[in-house]
Amino acid sequence: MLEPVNVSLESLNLMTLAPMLIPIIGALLILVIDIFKSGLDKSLFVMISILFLLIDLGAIVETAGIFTENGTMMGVFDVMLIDGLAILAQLIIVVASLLFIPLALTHKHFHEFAYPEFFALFLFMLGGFQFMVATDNLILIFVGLETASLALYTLIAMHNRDKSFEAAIKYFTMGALSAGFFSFGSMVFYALTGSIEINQIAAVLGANGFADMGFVLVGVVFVLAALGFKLSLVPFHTWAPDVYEGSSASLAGFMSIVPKIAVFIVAMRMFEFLIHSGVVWLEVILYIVVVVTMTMANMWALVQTDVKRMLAYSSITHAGFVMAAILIGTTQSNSALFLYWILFSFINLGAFSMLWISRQKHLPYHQYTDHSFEKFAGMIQTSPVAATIMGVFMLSLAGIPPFALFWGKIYLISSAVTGGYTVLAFIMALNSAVGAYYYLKLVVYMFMKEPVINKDGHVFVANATTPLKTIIGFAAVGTIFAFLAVNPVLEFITALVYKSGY
Amino acid sequence: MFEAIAFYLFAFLTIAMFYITVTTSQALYALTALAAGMIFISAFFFILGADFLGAVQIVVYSGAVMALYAFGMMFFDTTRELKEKNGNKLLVTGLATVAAVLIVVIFAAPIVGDNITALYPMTEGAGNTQEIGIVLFTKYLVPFELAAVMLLVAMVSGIVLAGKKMDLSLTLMSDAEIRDMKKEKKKKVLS
Amino acid sequence: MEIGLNHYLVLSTILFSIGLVGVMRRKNLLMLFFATEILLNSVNIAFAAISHYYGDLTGQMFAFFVIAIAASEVAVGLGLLVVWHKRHNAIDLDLMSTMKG
Amino acid sequence: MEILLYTALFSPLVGSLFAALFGASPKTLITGIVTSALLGVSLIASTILLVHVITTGQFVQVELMTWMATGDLYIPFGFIVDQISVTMMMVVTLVSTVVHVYAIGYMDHDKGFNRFFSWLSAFVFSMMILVMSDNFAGLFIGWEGVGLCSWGLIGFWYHKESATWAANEAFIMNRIADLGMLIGIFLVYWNTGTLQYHEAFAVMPDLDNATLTWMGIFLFIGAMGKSAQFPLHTWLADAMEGPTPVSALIHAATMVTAGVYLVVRSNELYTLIPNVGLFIASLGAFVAIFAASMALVNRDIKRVIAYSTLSQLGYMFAAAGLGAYWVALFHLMAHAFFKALLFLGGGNVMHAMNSELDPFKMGGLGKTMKGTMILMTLASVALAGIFPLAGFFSKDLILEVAFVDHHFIIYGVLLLTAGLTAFYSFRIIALIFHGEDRHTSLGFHPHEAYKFMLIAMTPLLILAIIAGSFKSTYFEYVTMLLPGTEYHVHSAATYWIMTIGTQLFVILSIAFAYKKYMCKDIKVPDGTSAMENSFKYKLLINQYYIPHFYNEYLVKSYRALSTIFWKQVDQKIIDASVDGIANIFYKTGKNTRTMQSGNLSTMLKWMVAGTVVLLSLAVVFGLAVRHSDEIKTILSGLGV
Amino acid sequence: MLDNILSILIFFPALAAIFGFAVHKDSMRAYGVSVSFIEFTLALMLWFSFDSNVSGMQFMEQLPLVPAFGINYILGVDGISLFIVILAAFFTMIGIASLSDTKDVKNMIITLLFLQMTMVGVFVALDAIVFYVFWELSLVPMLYLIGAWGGPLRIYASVKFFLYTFTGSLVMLVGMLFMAYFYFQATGVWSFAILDWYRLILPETFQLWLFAAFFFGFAIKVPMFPFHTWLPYAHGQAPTIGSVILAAILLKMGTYAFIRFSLPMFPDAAVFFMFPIAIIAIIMIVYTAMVAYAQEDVKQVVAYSSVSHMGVIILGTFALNVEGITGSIFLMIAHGVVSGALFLLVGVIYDRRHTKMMSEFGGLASVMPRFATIFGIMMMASVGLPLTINFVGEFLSLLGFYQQSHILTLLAGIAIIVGAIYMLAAYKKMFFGEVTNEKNRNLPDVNKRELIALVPLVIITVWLGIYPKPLLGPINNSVESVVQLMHDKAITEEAKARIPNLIEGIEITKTTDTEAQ
Repeated sequence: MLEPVNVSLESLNLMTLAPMLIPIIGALLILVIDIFKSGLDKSLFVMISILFLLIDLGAIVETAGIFTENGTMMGVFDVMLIDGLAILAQLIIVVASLLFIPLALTHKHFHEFAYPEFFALFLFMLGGFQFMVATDNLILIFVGLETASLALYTLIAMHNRDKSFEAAIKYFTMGALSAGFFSFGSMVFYALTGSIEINQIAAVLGANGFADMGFVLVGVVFVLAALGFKLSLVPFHTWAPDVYEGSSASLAGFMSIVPKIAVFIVAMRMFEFLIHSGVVWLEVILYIVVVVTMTMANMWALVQTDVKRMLAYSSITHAGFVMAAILIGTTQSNSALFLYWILFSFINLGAFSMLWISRQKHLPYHQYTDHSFEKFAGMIQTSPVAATIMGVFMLSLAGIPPFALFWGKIYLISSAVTGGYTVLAFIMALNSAVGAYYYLKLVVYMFMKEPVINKDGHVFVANATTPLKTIIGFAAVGTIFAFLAVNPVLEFITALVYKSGY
Repeated sequence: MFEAIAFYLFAFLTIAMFYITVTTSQALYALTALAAGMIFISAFFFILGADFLGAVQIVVYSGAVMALYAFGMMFFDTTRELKEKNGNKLLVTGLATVAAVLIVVIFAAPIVGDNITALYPMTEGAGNTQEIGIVLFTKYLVPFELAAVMLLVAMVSGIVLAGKKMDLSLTLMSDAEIRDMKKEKKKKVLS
Repeated sequence: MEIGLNHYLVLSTILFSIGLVGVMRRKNLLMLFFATEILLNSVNIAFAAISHYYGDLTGQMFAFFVIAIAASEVAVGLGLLVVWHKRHNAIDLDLMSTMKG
Repeated sequence: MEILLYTALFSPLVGSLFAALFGASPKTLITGIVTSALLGVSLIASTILLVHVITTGQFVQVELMTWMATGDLYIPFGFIVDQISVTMMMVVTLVSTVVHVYAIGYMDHDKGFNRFFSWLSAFVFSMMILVMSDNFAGLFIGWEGVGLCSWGLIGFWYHKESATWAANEAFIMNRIADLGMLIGIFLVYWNTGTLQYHEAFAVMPDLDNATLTWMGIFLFIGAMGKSAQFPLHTWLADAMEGPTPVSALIHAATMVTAGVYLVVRSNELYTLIPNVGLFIASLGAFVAIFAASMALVNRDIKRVIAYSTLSQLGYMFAAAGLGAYWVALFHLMAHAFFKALLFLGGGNVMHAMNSELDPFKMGGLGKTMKGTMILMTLASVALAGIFPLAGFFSKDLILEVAFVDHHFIIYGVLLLTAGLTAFYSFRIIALIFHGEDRHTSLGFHPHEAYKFMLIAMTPLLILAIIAGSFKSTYFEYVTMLLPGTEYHVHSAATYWIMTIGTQLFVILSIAFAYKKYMCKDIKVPDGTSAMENSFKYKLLINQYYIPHFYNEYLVKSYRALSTIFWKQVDQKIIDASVDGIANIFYKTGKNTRTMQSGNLSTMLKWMVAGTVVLLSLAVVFGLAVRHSDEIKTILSGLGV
Repeated sequence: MLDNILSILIFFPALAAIFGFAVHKDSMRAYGVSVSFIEFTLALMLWFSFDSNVSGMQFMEQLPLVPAFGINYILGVDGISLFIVILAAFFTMIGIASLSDTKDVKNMIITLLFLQMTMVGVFVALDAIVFYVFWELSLVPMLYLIGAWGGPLRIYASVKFFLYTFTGSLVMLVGMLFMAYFYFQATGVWSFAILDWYRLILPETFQLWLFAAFFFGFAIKVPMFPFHTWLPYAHGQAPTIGSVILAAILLKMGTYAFIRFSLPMFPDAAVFFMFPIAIIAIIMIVYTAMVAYAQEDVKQVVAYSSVSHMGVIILGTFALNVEGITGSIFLMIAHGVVSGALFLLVGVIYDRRHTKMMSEFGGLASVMPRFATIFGIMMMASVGLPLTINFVGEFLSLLGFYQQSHILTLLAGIAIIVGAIYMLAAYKKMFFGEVTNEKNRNLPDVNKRELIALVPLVIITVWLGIYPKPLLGPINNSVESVVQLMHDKAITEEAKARIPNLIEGIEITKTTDTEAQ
């Protein structure tokens, strides 16, 4: 007969669950508020979300404190796993969300913000991502991923115009396929090892010395396909530009940061032990994907005529760039991943926010997409401050020092050098050079051309309110003065990553 | 022997059903075949001793999911024959066949699974449902709760997306129009 | 003839491939969603089989959650389709390519 | 003494800068006067120095300041006044003072009067640096400096296409030679560790012969350019586009002799390498006759005199090459006087004839320009080497040297050249001043030059007459520094036969010239006469087609090659490949963006396709691992 | 104040630029002139307080930046960098002072001040990453200068300039990261400090690869053949001030970096690559001079002449002896002055006629005599006439390289011929002859504002040509230490032989002394 199960509350280690529960509670609260009183202004929900995010941040910092003392924590029947990666990823997720959520306070009215559900779903999504990164159980990863994804599809669609529906449906359908891949991949690993916990999988595979390599590789391929879809690695990236274009600029910026860091953590947990197994084939597969992603996405970005699509492709490139860190798989490279992503999140959110504040509801004659390059022509003359800030973001994305991304870039390339991936280091460097072209293209339009469509500068800040300006200012300051913060951040990251054993 | 017969029978049936699902041009046939295929799959679960799973499969899939799809079909009026333009069937079938063959090639070899110890072994004498209950509410409590949240998310999403509020897009309306609309609403409320 | 794990895995793979065929060739979104259901179901068979042969419950748990996920996906997917259908009165994905390049 | 040295050196500079202040303003006579006066000062200072050097036999050597010092290299602005340089200083200051004064009259009506004097004084300054410097680097400063001033002065009338072309030609040709000079300097530095003459020459005897030979050759290449030796001679004739005082000063008396000065200065080097010396001498002899032959037919008085200069430079090199450095220097000095005189006389004629240069269009000018006629005739006599004028002493000496050294071919060539020299000199004298008046019908109304111009020329005249008498004094004093070989024909009889023979030959030539060109039926040649159509004439009048060759083949091909480099190589190959690489990325992006068709079905297919590709890799790898043993045996069986 | 003078030199213009946004645009020029004058004064102060007898770094500053990764903010000057810094300050000053009326003069001055920050930064940075930061950052203001105020092809030119140099420097960046990694392997500490790297002796193969990586970045910047094609476009399209600064300062970054990085860090590789690079340098000299001769646009002539002169600088650098390197550094300054002046002069005529085609001109000497004179002086300097600033550098560079190869020096010496050819031809086309174009008949001569810029340059050209010692002394000291370092570090026999040992002389005298005893 079955024995009764005795569980002591301490052994559950419920602290590990706290950070994820907070946004979920917040979401429920928003739903409850909406039930009692409808028609409340979006600012209320924005503030509630911010409050909960701050509490969440506090909780994460708390767990971070415990982690630095006690090391990796397992909780709730060893499903939860709080290590450095989880903490860092959650920090990035929450901070990026904090930067994102005030973007709802636009000057113009957009459909999604009229819903309290928007904020509830947003917080649910965060909960999903947080679960994803704070576990090594494939089930929880899968469920967390789906929770977040389903919420995200809805958030995209709620922008409520044809393009956003199209984007949501495309994203959703491909997401369903990738869910299939993920489950198939998990199945393969389960078949191989009888476990769906990554450390168990690693242990079992290690014990039998990767006996059935082909099988492992099949599993890797499917998991890679599933994660690659979320990370928008070529050729699983095809959704990215369309979805970014279809969704609101702010959400696109968010999508380029938060879901990816969550999936990066999963990828790191999943692939790192495989890379370290010494089996070359794994590296080869990842290598191909990384290089193709960086290069091809760059080339596509070159030929874009819409800034947002260009930024979408650029996000793909950056994802490929960072994926290289996982391929390299040293402590330095993993730290570089976080450093890069932290810096990238500032810049990319800033850049997308700049698009967001210039969003027009009705496009003037001769402008075919929301953010075509022509729209920005001659911006320096009509709206110099905005142009300068946008220029800084672009240069930073291109990797011009001393702006933020440069530091991530050198640390990442350095990790490639240190890890023995010389050719990869050069490919990364040259791809940065190719990338510079399309970032420069916007700079050229803004600074060197005469205004074509928008002869007065109002359009570039038409959507701006104080909170939005604050966010952009914050991102800009972060971008410009990143060099002051790099050292403490880097030390912090390295300490956490090292302590987590990656 | 019985097991083998059952396996091959249901294998044939599921394959046939799903094949119909993906090839037929009649949405209704596809839906019916899908539902049938799912019920046949639950047969495997029963063969494999996963009774609870089999039950869930029938309830959730054949019940809930299929009902939803049926509603959807009615809504979309897809009973008429579908004309699907398919440029290169060769590519599609080719890719799928290659994928299948590749995986089969790998799977044809016996899996090295001998020395695997079950983490959550099945207990003799306990029913499948009981065992699942124990595991679900201890080890998989968190995923379970999260799955609940996921369903909530799905529900909220469904409501939001299908709701009437989506019919009028604030995103596409100019600010002036929105202002007028709000005034109108107030008037309605007042009057 | 003993039915081993491999039989189930091969079956699962075949079903998965059928699902892939469906995903690739379907232009009607609703029927495309059917194909994704096939994908998930085929994996479920494998999970149950592995679970059975290893005498381990984890596989069944996974299958259980997969079912839950499939159900939620249907809800959201249908929601999206409803919205799209309201606007365009069609659910053919060939009509859905305003964004490209 | 140092102060004198600096005075001699810097007064021309001061003059030049003073004139430059007025460079852009209209004519102010003051510039001419001040510059001339300052040159006079320089002349006086030089004279005192000369006296000092002669009387004491001491050098004056000063170091003004460091110029370049790095590593082991140390180059000061050092100046030396010794027998060689003081000779040159005297020549330079004297001729230039005369030319300056003369030019005040000559440039009377020129808009660029002030500019002219600035350039001219700058030239004198450069020349002084050239001759006074005590190291090769300083020499090079002067070397290039005179090149620059020569450029500026040849192209003085810059609105004339031919003038500017000639200026550029002169500069560039000199640059070609300067490269040789520079390499020579490098050789000196890296082999001796210094560029100071004395230190460098002191080390040279220890060096191996090949090095010294190279050194000698490269330095001589430098000399060839400045002294317009074949094949770098074409610029000199073209340089006659400049104002005549310039031709007198630069292209006759001073700058062109810098090459000779260099060889003389480096006598210690060339003494060590007699083979190079012989080459120099042979080249000199060749140039002497080569230039003289071209002078025979030329119809431009200045060009004739220029060729004559070239020819005389050949003489000097012949002497220097044969080791008779003091003879070369002596001829240099004598030549400077009479040639400058000749040029200035030519200038008078030109002035009178409104810049007409064709002697065939003159004739009978002796009536109106008696003074000039006398001056030019005497200068020509000196040039022809008739006793007792300067040319006799210096030129005959060179013939003797060649004879004594048993270089009879050189001797023969030089002797023949002497005859030719006499002929062409008096050909123009005859054409200009004698015969019947051909110019009036052409609308010229010649007049004699200003008096003071003529007076200014007299010092040169006097020197051209008496310079020869200083021969022995000069020998005494200059051989304190130079190899003091005296060249005496062994028997007095031979000497007398030679001398008288030469004199007779020369006089006969003169007579022939007079006979041929004094007759009454001289007409302005119009290209119809038989002689003009003869091959020989054409060859000579076209300067052996050498300028033509340079122009057609070198200049044009250089231009064509440049254009090819620019249009084809730079733009179509290099730049196009750079853009091409960039375009590859762009085009690839453009061609592959269709994969983003926007169709969901395509996207899904891509996703599956990507998975399948990776899967096939995985399977191949997996099978490879699974069957690695078999694969290895198969591969080893194949001999891999 | 002197302790932090380098930081002040770097950040003062940047700060002033930011304040400049608040200045009214009519007063902007005065503001710019005063700021750059202060900067120049500070640079002169640096010079006066610089100890010429010290060969090492002076005014060192150090601040941690990313110590975890070995990146520190280290500054310092030695004789090699001192004068280029001063030159940068000087050119910014006269550049702003001579600025003609352009649109958006305010933006331009702000851009120039930012550019100045980066220029000074590059030359005083002693940490590779800090160096790289300024190196890359300098592209941005230049991009803007060309792209916003340039000619009709300005966007193509500016983007080409940016991307080309950016690509090269990224390869260099990878090289730097490798270098830091090797340092890390050798010592266990991350460091990007150049002075630390000097102490690292690498195996020859590593040196070769790293040299190649660095070379790629530097060569494009210089620009060396065949990476030079961005330069004509950049110069051709840039506004006058842009060309001036590009030619005078920015190009020097590449050659400076060769001396700062490649030579002392990879002495064996430097010897290994000496002849290939020398051949490239010779191709640069002759080939681009010929291309310059074929040009129809006077600015392109000057642009290509820059490439040609840079070839001489490269040649001097790879002479690997004191004479050559000193010469090449001096020539950097000289070329900065002369080509800067020439571009200013071209700008003068461009302002008047809005064309740069030589066929449009002719006979300007009589219309604009002062202009012709200054142009002539600068042209002669460019041609390398003795007693002008260029000659000192060219002479020493060629002299230095002569020790390594006679034939190659002879070929390189063709520079003085071909240089004369294109320069004189261009001068003739523009200034000589009759005035044929009526538009040129009444052109005003150089005005006061332009003279303010040009006269100091003329003075410097002649002054340093006659008396280069104030510069040569400090340069020489620092170069000697570099050469000695190279000799000491060299591994291969050939390198030991090629790079002179400066203390050898002392050793020999010592041994002879002992023998005598």
